[in-house]
Amino acid sequence: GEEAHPVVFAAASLTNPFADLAENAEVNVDYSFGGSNGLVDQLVGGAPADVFASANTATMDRAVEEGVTAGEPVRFATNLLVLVTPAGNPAGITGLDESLDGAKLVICAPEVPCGAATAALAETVGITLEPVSEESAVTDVLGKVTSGEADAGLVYATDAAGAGEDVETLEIPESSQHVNEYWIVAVKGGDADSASSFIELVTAAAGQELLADFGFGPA
Amino acid sequence: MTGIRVDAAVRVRDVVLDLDLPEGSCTAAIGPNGAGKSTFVGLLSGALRPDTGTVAIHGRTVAGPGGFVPPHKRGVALLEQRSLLFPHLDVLANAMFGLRSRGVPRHTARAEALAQLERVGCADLTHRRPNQLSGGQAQRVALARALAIKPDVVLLDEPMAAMDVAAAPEIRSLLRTHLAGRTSVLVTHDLLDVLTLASHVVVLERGRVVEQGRVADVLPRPRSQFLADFTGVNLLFGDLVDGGLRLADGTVVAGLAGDDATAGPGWASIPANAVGLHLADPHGSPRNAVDVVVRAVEPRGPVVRVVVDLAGQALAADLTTGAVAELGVEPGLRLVASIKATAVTLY
Amino acid sequence: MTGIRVDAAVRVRDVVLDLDLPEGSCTAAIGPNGAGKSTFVGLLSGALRPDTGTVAIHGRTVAGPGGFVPPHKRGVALLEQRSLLFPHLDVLANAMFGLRSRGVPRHTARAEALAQLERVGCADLTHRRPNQLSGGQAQRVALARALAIKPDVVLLDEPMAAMDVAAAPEIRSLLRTHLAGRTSVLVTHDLLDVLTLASHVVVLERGRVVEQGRVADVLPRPRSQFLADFTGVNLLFGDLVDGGLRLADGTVVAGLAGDDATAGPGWASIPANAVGLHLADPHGSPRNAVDVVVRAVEPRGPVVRVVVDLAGQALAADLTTGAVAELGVEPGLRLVASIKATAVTLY
Amino acid sequence: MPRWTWLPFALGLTFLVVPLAGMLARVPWAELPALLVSHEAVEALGLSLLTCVVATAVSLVLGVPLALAMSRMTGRTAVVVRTLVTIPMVLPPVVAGLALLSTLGRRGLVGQHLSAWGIEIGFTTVAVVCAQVFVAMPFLVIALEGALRADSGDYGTVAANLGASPTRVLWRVTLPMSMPALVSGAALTFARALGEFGATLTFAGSLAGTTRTLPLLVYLTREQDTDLALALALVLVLVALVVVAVSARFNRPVST
Amino acid sequence: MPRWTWLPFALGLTFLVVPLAGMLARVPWAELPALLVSHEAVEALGLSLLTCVVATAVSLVLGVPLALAMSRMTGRTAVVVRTLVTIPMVLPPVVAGLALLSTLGRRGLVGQHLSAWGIEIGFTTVAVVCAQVFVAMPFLVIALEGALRADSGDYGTVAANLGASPTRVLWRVTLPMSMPALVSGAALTFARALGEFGATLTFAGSLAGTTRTLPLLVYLTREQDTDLALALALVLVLVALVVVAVSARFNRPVST
Ligand SMILES: Nc1ncnc2c1ncn2[C@@H]1O[C@H](COP(=O)(O)OP(=O)(O)OP(=O)(O)O)[C@@H](O)[C@H]1O
Ligand SMILES: Nc1ncnc2c1ncn2[C@@H]1O[C@H](COP(=O)(O)OP(=O)(O)OP(=O)(O)O)[C@@H](O)[C@H]1O
Ligand code: MOO
Ligand SMILES: [Mg+2]
Ligand SMILES: [Mg+2]
Repeated sequence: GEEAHPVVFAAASLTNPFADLAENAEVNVDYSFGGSNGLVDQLVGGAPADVFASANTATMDRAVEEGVTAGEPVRFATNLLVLVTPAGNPAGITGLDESLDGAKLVICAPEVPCGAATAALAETVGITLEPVSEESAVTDVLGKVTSGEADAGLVYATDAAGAGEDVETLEIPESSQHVNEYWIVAVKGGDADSASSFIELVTAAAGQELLADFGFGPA
Repeated sequence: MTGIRVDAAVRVRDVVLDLDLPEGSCTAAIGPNGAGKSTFVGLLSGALRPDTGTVAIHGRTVAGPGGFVPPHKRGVALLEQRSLLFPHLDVLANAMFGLRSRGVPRHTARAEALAQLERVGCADLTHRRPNQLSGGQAQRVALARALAIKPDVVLLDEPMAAMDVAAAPEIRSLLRTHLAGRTSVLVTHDLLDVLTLASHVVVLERGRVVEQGRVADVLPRPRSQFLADFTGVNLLFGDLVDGGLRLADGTVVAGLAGDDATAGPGWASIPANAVGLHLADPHGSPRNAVDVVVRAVEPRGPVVRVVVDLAGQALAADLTTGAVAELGVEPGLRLVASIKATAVTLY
Repeated sequence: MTGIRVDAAVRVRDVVLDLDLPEGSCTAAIGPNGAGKSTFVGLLSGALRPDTGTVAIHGRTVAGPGGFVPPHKRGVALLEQRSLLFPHLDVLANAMFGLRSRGVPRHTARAEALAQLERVGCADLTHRRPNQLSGGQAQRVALARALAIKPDVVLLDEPMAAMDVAAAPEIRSLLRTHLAGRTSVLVTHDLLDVLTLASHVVVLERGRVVEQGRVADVLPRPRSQFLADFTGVNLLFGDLVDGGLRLADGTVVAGLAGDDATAGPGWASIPANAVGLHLADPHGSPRNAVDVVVRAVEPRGPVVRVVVDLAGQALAADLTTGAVAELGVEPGLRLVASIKATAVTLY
Repeated sequence: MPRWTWLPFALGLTFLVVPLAGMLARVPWAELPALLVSHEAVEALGLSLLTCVVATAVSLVLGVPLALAMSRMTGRTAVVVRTLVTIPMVLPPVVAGLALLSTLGRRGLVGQHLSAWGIEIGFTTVAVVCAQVFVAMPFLVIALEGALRADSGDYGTVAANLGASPTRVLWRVTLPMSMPALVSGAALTFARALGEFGATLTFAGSLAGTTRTLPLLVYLTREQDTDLALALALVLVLVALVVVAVSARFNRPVST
Repeated sequence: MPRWTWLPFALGLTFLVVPLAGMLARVPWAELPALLVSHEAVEALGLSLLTCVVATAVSLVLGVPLALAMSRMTGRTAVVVRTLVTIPMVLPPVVAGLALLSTLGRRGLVGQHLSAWGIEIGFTTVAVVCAQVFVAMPFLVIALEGALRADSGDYGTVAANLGASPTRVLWRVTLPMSMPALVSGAALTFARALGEFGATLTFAGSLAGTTRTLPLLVYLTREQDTDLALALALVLVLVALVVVAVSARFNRPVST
């Protein structure tokens, strides 16, 4: 029959690595990227997907609960929080410390995965963050920093890597205690063969290497 | 009677009409501003629904308890005070509108519309937009548009109000041709229109019909002040006695009684130019000589109209400027009015 | 002269005017539809800017190369064919609008507006909205609104076109009071308006001034077909010869020459009721007897108007119905017209 | 127009226009040509144009009668209907998308019945059009209704008296006379549909070639490169410029 | 109105209304009361109302003169200005936010100068109002301009002849006569500002009490619980209902 042609619903933060993945493997993949929870809504609404890749554990749990998955979810990558400043670090930020006093800090809202991680990290470090904005997506945090509107922001390492020279990255040692986990699963009612071949692609060595290139941590 | 029958009320305007117009007649509807003339026309055209009662045209009930025939199915053409030419169409397209609406092919409609425009003297304006026309031009085009559809019934609500004197006779004779034998209603404030175009007349006042009938019967014997003013005669109200009308103060004005004059409340009509004014009783032969007081003086071109008070009623006399000066007429002056008895009609 | 001076052109309408109106006079502007009367009014009110030339009011140039005075600074009141009452204001607020705009305190403005409404007979309509008025009522309110501001110059563009006969004399006398001594321009199609209200007259045709002057000078001696129709007289054009006017075919119509009649091209004016029609020359005394051919017959209320052809020009005669029947008048019939020489004015 | 109004006029216009300048200043002009001919961009633009044209057409077919009926309504009915029609304009687009999903989605109020017949709208190009119509049609309806109400109906009466059936009155008088409002309403609808993003993403998803319209591509691109996203947005602005400019040319008022 | 138009009318209305029903069907009614009195919801609603009222007021002050001036323009100028004014309506809101950021942001075209004077708009409530005005004011301008153009100006001429200065004509004639369009334009503006989300998020950020308006709260809530988000969105719908219903009551046309 026909060549496998998986339809993949994936968290927005996976946009770049997944695009390259399909290109390198020379397979045809249709991607639909978006916020993880929104993707679950769509799956529940009957979206014709074969694979679902989530950017956090809670969302994957919800997908399983809603009964839109087929088989066990697999963890395939992790991500760490880092501190970014605009290029040149105009506010002279040195880390999660007093240098943030009076600076415009932007973080994720505690309601979203990256915000939950941020809150936990702050507690571990023992600092009270006073952000000027609590965004609902990492992209928005990054946007505020790259545009220079904010002096600093807490984003995932992958986002910092993607922003290239627009930002300066400050690693935070304690963040390894609060890794963010990425999960992938086949979707119920989708094409099982296409799904398993794509999940294979992601979890195989080449896929893992590529994810690492984009700043993701190992599963 | 199979012409127009209206027995209907429009409550919010306090208009209650009861009317019969014969088929094929042209009826003039006259009356003061706000009398309900446009309301009457609206009931016939279908623009207004009566609250109660019925409206029938040529034997067909077009509004009433049994239902309502919408305007476009009434075969009625309407020309109003405002020309209401379609602003997005040029003059020719406006004139063609009704014909095209009735399914006349474009080519024929165009020819007929052009002919109609020609007849109202607007053939050279075919490609103008309505906003490029003067008021009178617009009204003529609207007339052409209304007449082009050759309707069963034609309603004209003061169609000539904005036309110039040179144009009015032409339009009037055009209307006469088109209205001949066709049931039509003409709202007008102009006596000439009534005399030249209408065979019947309806007088409205404050939302009610006060007089109706053939022009020849109604106009010479006004029974309302409005109609008397309209025809330019004096109207006196009193009691008919042998050969005269007795007014409130007992004065009797002698005159000629018609066949239908019976004793009791009645009227006398007197043309303004049959009234003479004098400082003292002139003692001439067949005339009335009554005491009057000047109320108002109004120049009217070649003559001066002097309005006097006769036993509480107004009486107008047209005098020459010389006579007015000679008498020294001014409000409040007491005079004697002489009225030829042969010019006084009693009814 | 410090009244109104217009020497200006509006190119797109092909209107070129050259006019002088004395201060304090009421000037009637008459002419066929599309002649430029409203354009003239627009130049005075400030609604239109002339393309070239100047407009001056009471010595002040309000439009011209030196600048343009906007309408609200001209002290000019305008009443148009359409009443244009503000739809969002009631009748009283409409009447108060001009006063309030000039800073008159609310209380005073209210009183004056009420008085003005009273004078046009609309005191009982104060709280109606314009869409609840009949056409004539709306126009009266608009008149009250325009007059309430006691303007320097009053412009009236066919203000009485939609008024009923009973109302028109009242409004006319109201206007006479208000226009007395005030520079004003009245566009009208009604001879009575000219005679009762105006001291001067301007005749426009096809965008040009064809006659202007005092009513008493211009009206009796029409030099345009329009003005002759307007005043209801016949106008003949020809060569003035001793005691008469020689027409194209050599016929001489005898008449009375005015002081200013000089040999050469000239006119004769003849009232329609001074023309008799006969099957053969009646050989009466001081009359003209000329051969004519019937062109058209038009009933006009009590009389019938017969239009005949005299040496290529139209001549109207008013006959009784009886006379018309007796003569068997119909288009094409050859008749002899007799004209009293004393009724013929030569100039 | 009083002279002092020119000050707020200038301020208002500046406030609306300068951000566009700001945007232009950030666009990476060098990369623009390559970006514009990229397969993804061309595909997304094509899809956007197609869906917007269809959505505008559907909005006209459904919205004109809606506006007509509303313009004839009075009292309570008018208020209720007008209010209902306006709601999609005020919903945040994402909420609008959720509302569509819970109605036309596989498990939605209506969708479950359609689904039983084998019709599934979600995540197809049809869903994109649905989302666009839902958020954009009210613009047409509101713009047109105002114009229809302002026309007092006198001309319709005249036309009826000349023998025109209601259908003819509609086509030859009512609609031509409100042409300016119709054209500007349609242009607004098209433009709103063109910029539609939240409802589409939520209800139709973001699949290249099927549901990924230009705004969705802009959003996705922004995940990687904001300046590139602005460059793509510029394409949207250009298309809108053309549509609005063309509509404005038709929008000469018919004076009465 | 021809009878057949009732079919598309019914279809159109259904299409706009049923999704709201679908939304209502999903709202967790049991949790609603507690949600609505939650501190977060009350705070967001208050902020939304405050910013929308201010944004509508600013839009009126700047937008009315804009509409007036536009309604007097003809030819090319009219087309250009109309087009420019319409653009913020067609921009996807996120792009609008980016445009604002690149203009009024700390490093933006204008913002860098403001910043030098110590004025920073970003992350403040002022930024929310800016975003709302930017996306919503065009609704007022377009709605009003149409109405002003349709009025042939005859009444203005009459008023001027009665001695009214241009300013008085504006306040006493032009604006009152276009009151229906003004009210419905203002209601649209308010409603659009109320639903504004993308531009606010991008330009102003999202901090409870300062910049997190109700739509932003809805969006955030949706990351955890879609049904709860719908419940919050219901509040938006209710507020919009009230505004539009009230405006519709004022919106009786002035017949001439
Ligand atoms: N739309 C309306 N709503 C309420 N009342 C109205 C309306 N139009 C007219 N009227 C009132 O109805 C009555 C009859 O008005 P109508 O227009 O029929 O008078 P008319 O005889 O045509 O007067 P005119 O000679 O001034 O045109 C008047 O009292 C008028 O004020
Ligand atoms: N807005 C316009 N644009 C172009 N031409 C116009 C416009 N209004 C009037 N005209 C033309 O200008 C000429 C003069 O028109 P005007 O309105 O001054 O005539 P009028 O004497 O007032 O006529 P009426 O007695 O019919 O009111 C006419 O030929 C008319 O067609
Ligand atoms: O679903 Mo995300 O990648 O945490 O925005
Ligand atoms: Mg009337
Ligand atoms: Mg005129």
